[in-house]
Amino acid sequence: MLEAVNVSLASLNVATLVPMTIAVVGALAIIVIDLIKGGLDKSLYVMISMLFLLLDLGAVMGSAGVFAANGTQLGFFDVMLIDGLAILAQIVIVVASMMFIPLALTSKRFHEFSYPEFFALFLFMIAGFQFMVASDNLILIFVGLETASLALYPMIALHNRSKSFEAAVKYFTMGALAAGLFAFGSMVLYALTGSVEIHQIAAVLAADGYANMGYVLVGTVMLLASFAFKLSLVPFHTWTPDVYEGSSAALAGYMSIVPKIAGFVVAMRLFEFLIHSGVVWLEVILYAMVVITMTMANIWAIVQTDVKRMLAYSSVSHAGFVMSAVLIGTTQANTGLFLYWALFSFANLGAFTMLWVSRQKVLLPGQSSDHPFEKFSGMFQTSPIQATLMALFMLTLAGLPPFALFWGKLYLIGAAVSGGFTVLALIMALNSAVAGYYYLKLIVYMFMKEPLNEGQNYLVNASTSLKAIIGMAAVASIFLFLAVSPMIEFIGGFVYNSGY
Amino acid sequence: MELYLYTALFAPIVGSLFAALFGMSKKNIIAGLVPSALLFVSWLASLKLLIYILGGGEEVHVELMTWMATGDLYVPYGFIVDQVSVTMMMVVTTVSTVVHVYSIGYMDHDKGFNRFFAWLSAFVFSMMVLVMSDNFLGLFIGWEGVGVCSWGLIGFWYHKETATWAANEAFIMNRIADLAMLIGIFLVYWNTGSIQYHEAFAAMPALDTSVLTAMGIFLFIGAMGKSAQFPLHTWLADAMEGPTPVSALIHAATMVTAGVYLVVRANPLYDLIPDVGLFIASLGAFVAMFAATMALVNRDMKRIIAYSTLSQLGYMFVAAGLGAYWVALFHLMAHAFFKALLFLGAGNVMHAMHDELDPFKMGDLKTSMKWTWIFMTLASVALAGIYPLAGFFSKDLILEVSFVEHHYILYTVLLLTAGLTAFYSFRLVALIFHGDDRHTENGVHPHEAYNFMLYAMLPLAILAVVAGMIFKTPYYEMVTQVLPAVEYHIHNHTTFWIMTIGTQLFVIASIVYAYKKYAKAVKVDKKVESGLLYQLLYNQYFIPQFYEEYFTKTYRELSEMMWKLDMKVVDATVDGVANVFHGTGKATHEMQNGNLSTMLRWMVIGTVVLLALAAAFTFGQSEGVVKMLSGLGAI
Amino acid sequence: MLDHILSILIFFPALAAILGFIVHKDSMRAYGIIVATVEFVLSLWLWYSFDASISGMQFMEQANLIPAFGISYLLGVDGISLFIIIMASFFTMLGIATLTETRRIKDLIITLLFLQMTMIGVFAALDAILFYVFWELSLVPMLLIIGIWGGPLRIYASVKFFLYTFAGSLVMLVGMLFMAYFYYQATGQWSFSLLEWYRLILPENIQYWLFVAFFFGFAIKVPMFPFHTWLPYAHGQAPTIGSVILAAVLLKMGTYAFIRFSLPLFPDASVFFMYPVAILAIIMIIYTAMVAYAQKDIKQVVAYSSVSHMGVIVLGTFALNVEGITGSVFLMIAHGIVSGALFLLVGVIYDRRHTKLMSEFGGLAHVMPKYALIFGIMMMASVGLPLTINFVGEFLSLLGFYKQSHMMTLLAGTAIIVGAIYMLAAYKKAFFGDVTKEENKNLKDVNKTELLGLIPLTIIAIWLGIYPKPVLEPINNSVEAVVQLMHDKAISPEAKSTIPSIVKFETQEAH
Amino acid sequence: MMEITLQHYLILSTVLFVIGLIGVMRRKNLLLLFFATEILLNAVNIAFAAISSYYGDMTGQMFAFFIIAIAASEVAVGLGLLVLWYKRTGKIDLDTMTSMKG
Repeated sequence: MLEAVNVSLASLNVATLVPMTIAVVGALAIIVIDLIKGGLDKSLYVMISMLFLLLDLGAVMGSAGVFAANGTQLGFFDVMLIDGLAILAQIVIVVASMMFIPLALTSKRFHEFSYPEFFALFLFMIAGFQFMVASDNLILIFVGLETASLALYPMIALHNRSKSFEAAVKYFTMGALAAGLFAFGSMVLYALTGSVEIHQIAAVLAADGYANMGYVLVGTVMLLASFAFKLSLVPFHTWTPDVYEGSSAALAGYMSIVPKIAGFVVAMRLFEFLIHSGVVWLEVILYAMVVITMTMANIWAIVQTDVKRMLAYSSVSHAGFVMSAVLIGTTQANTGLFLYWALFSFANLGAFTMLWVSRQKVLLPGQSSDHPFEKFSGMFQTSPIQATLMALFMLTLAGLPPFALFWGKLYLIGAAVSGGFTVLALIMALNSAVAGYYYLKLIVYMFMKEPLNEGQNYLVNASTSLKAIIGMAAVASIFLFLAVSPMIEFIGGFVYNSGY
Repeated sequence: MELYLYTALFAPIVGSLFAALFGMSKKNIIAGLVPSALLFVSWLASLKLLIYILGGGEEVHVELMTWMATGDLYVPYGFIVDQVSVTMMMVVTTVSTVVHVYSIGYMDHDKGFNRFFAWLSAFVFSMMVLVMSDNFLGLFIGWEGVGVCSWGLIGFWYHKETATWAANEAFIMNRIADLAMLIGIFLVYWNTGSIQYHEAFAAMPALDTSVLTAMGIFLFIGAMGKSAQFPLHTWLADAMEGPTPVSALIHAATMVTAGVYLVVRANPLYDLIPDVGLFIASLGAFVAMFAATMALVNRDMKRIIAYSTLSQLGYMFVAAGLGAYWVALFHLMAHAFFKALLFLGAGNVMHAMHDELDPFKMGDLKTSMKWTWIFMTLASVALAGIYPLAGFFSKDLILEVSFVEHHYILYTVLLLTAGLTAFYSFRLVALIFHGDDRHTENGVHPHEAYNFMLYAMLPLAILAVVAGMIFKTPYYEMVTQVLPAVEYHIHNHTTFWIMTIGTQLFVIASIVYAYKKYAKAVKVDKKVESGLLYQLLYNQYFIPQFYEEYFTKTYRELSEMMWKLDMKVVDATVDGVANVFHGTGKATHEMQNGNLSTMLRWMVIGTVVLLALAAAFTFGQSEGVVKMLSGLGAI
Repeated sequence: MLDHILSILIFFPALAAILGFIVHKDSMRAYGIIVATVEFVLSLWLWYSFDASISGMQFMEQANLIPAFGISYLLGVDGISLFIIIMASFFTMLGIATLTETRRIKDLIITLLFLQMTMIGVFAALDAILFYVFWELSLVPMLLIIGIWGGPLRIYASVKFFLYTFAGSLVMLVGMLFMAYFYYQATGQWSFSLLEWYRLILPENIQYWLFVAFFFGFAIKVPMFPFHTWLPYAHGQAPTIGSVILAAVLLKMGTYAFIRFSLPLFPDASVFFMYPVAILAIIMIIYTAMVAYAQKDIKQVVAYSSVSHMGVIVLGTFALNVEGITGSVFLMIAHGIVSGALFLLVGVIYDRRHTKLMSEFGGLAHVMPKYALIFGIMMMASVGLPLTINFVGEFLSLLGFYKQSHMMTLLAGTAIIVGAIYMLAAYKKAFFGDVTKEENKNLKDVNKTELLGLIPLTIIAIWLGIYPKPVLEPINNSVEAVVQLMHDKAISPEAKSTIPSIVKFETQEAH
Repeated sequence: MMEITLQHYLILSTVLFVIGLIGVMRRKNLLLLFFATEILLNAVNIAFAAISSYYGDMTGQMFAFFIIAIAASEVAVGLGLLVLWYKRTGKIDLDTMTSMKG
């Protein structure tokens, strides 16, 4: 018979749970509203989601304040871990989600947004990601990961096209495999150390001096493979282009940002202690993976004929680029990771949104996908402002100064340099040049070719909220350099105080 | 005196710019008159300066303004009028004034009349800059300036392929020499710290001989280009494509003598390096002979005179090389007068013969062109060095110099050349003015040139006669204040008289032979003409062909090759790098074949590979790997 | 206002460009001319207010940009950059005034104004990252100019231009980051300020590596052999205005950066790499001159001649003494004026005949005498005739390098020969001979608009050839400071002896 | 009789896991593919339970419970997608699902 455990509410530190709870409550609220009165307009749900996300953000900010004052917070039997990384990642997640959700307000009617479930799933997913980043416990990470993923699969499928189903099935199946690998990896580490808490594992492993290196590596491999899938590192990336192509541009943009930041945080928690404890193998493997991912994804992006697929490969490449921060593992690198991802999310969301506003309900004759390059041919002559904005996002993604992403690149390559990774720094830099090619390709199409089909409307799907998002992304891309310094200081402080 | 200096210097450029104003409009006589008048003004100013200097005046030295100043380098626009430059100024302004006036008639019917005077006066200006500068770089301005004017004037009739080709050839060949000249200037600067004449020369005696030798050689190579010395001589004969007054002024009297002037000007340097001087003298003697032989058989009137110019330049270099700078300068002056006269006469003939250049198609012109005949004969006598004309005093002096300096081989060569000179000069005179009338059959009815053209030539004719006799003593006294004063006297009177009279007789014999051979009916000796020697001379020792074949063509082909290299190798490499990426993408993007099974397999394979690597790492000793990675900066 | 004149110079055109979107396209040219003229007048004012006797930076502006990473908005000019800035604004004005393009002229002018911002920014920036920002940003307008208004191969040419220079400058960026990192290690503070970097003395082997990293960025931009092949394509395809600005200003970024970055930051490495770089420069000079001779397209001749002359500039820079560097800076301006003018001239004939093949011409001197005259003057300037602007620069560059190597200078000096060969040959083909083609018989001579662009250039080419002092003096003063800095910073005795110490500064120290 | 130790459980678990992996790689039928993924998770469950018992620690069992829950949800979502796909195409063969590639 188990003894009754007396747990005081204070020791649970419920505050750590508040942000996720808000998201969950929001999701439930949406479902309840739908139960009470069906057939409400999507704008209602968008705004409800928005409200809850705002609350969520407020809560995250609250815990940020607590963190800044008191340092890392633990809660719920130490399962919850609210450190700097968790807070930063949550901020990115919530802010990016807030920028995504208005994209539902398209002028054309799309299937998925008419279901309140979509928004509920969305909020559940956010809660999942938040759990994932706010924990040190492999169980909770696993649960968070799966909550988020299992919410995401239907969201893709809700787009209601055969490509979307195909994408969802592919993503789902591979996700299931990844889940299996994660579970196996956790099991190995558990078998070795008797704990599923990362800091405990680290402590136990360090105590016996990594005597069972072989088994540690087996566990690491399994976890690595699982996260490589989530972060779309080559060769675990194969789902990315298909899933991006199959889902709506908006969701694809979202997927290239939020799930990955969650993945990065866990990867940082898991792998950095290993690297710092001298698991050379992991360092080597990560080095190779980072380089291969960056380079190969860029190379594949070059030969794409569809802009969205191109952007998919490009986001794979960006992920590889950022993964180098985990490899380098210095405070500067980890700061760079968040900085880069925050800056990246604006440009990337902007680019995907541009695709989203130009998205027709039906494919034009002669087009095999939604956004082939030819579609943008001569765009500058018919709609100069859209073309300029799109070009702006492309140049930002290419890392051209002074646009936002450049500063992230600069800082991250700088981290590589100060971390002593000279060759890696060069590879990272040169990859930007390779990437330049395919970003330019779109610019070439838009500015230098003649329009192909008359009356191509690039704003077919536009609405005020979409335009607002694009405007925000554009302004951010141009002027965010003004905020880079405070961001570095803010992020750097959080990262440093979390011990990374 | 500064005012006169500036007048002498800038009057020509004012004339040039004035004529240039009319450059693109119809012929306007003003465009010829004004530059000529301004040149006359320049001549007057030069004369004033000459009188001043002759009267024992101090050298006039002015600095107009700074040109370049950086680091330790300081180059002003500085001008100096001393005994040497005033001589040159007189020569230049005299000949050019004459040529300008003459050209008003000569270019009468040419639609580029105005342009011609713009170029011609610009040339005079450049030449004045060249001789009046007080530093090497100022000299170089003039040096290049005359080069470019020469380019414009040789190619004056730019519709003619041969003319433009010759212009480019002249410019480029001169450029080759100019490079050496620049290097010479660099050497002067870095070793003496200055490129002002007086400072640089003052510093030179302290320098190492090897450095001085290099300086001397490079500067002389520069001089070789301008003065068309072997092997950079081919352009001069081709330059005859230009209008004849141009040949008279530029390619006989002034520009080509710039090289001699440079050596004379740099006498403190060449005095320190007698070995180089001997080389210059030897090359000069060689060129004298070499050019004279080519003139023997040539059938182009102007080319014959051009070769004669070349030959006389050789004489001057012999004198300069042997340290007899004043002699070289003296011959330069005398030569300018009679050679310009000769060319202008040839111009008259050309006009009369409708641009026919082959003397074998002329003959018996003395009847219709009496004054031209007289002038050209006078000039030829002077050139041959017959007493008491100018050539005797200057050219025979060079023979004496080589004798006195005990360079008997040079002496012999020069003596022989004197004979050759007399022969080809009178071969030309005889063919043109004597013998049968060979032109009427071609429908040419010659007429004498305008009177004012003949009057214009008159001063030159007078100078050709008296320059040697009258000017020698005052000139010597004046110029030796700055140039080494060496009197070249053969102390043994018997030897002196034997040599002098012997030379005269030898020359006269050559003249007589030429007259005998060509003044009557012209017989063509087929046997001689097909002989190797004749062919060799007639084809200018095959040097132009050689240059065409081995330099021009090679350069063109090499350039084509380089272009191919640029496109097919250098650029292809760049594109290749890009294509590697693109190609890899094309070849491997099928790894994503859209089949879920394949995707899953990739994942499993990835995991298995990682496991295998982990196993390999655990079991195998991985020090090598570690080492390799630390190289990458990974550890 | 003088305190912020550099910022005004940089951002005025950009602001004007943004407002230009509203201007009607028929009035756009007038708008462009007005903006560019104001900008030019401002740059002249800069010159007027510039104190030539000061060797250091003037009109400095500073603001923190990213203090956390040591990046600041730091501007300043000295004698080296002053004239390039003026030239940039001058050519933009001239380019817009003589524009003959009619397609999408509004876009073109807006692009040009943005380009102007980046050009001036590059030469005014004293913070490495700020410099890099403008350096990279300048690629975009040029990409568009070539890509939209260019010839048949324009896309290939523009993308090649972009990617090639982009790749090179990324390597440079890594170098900059290293530099900042070493500064961080030395002082505990991040800084990208050049003036701060100047105070850092690096070990020799580090200098070597960083020199190489920077070299990639600069060499591709210059462009140095063997990285030059983007240039003929860019020039060949670009519209006249693009070529003019590319040749006159954009290429100068590379050589300017050598003087601003490579020399003072890495004096020992500069000495170490002096000969290798010089060899590349010499190959550039001779090889590209030969390639130029083989060209059939007159614009390509001018394009390759550009490369060849840039070789002399690089050589002068690596003379590492005052004469050579001053010469190379002066030659940058000279080359800008002359090659800019030559491209304008090529544009004149291209507008009339829509071909640039020399075989299509011949005898142009008959029908277009004024054109032939101006072309002739510019050609002579290009081959370095004394009393034209190019000579001063070429002479000083070669003079400077002669101190370092006799043989190499002799080889490099062949520039004056091979330069004459291709130029004269081209001139002969196009202008001399008889008019053979029917289309050429009635060609109009240069018109007023074209003269408006060409005459000022001709005047400058001759004026600065005869009297270079107003430009040469400020350059000289600043270069002396650079050389002295290099001398003081040099570690190895070899470098100390190669880089001269300026007497003037020594005496000052003694007091 | 041999005592069954932790080792045996782990080996069993690994073997099952490998079987699952092979299934994932080989199966072309979507339904069977889902089975294979279930095998993966359940293989891990065995190990967790065994290890938990070995250490006398409840964490492993907790993990196993969570895995079971997640596996169940996965099946729910997976089958949902499968049904949809089947309704659209009438097939559940993987090889028909290749409209996107490259």
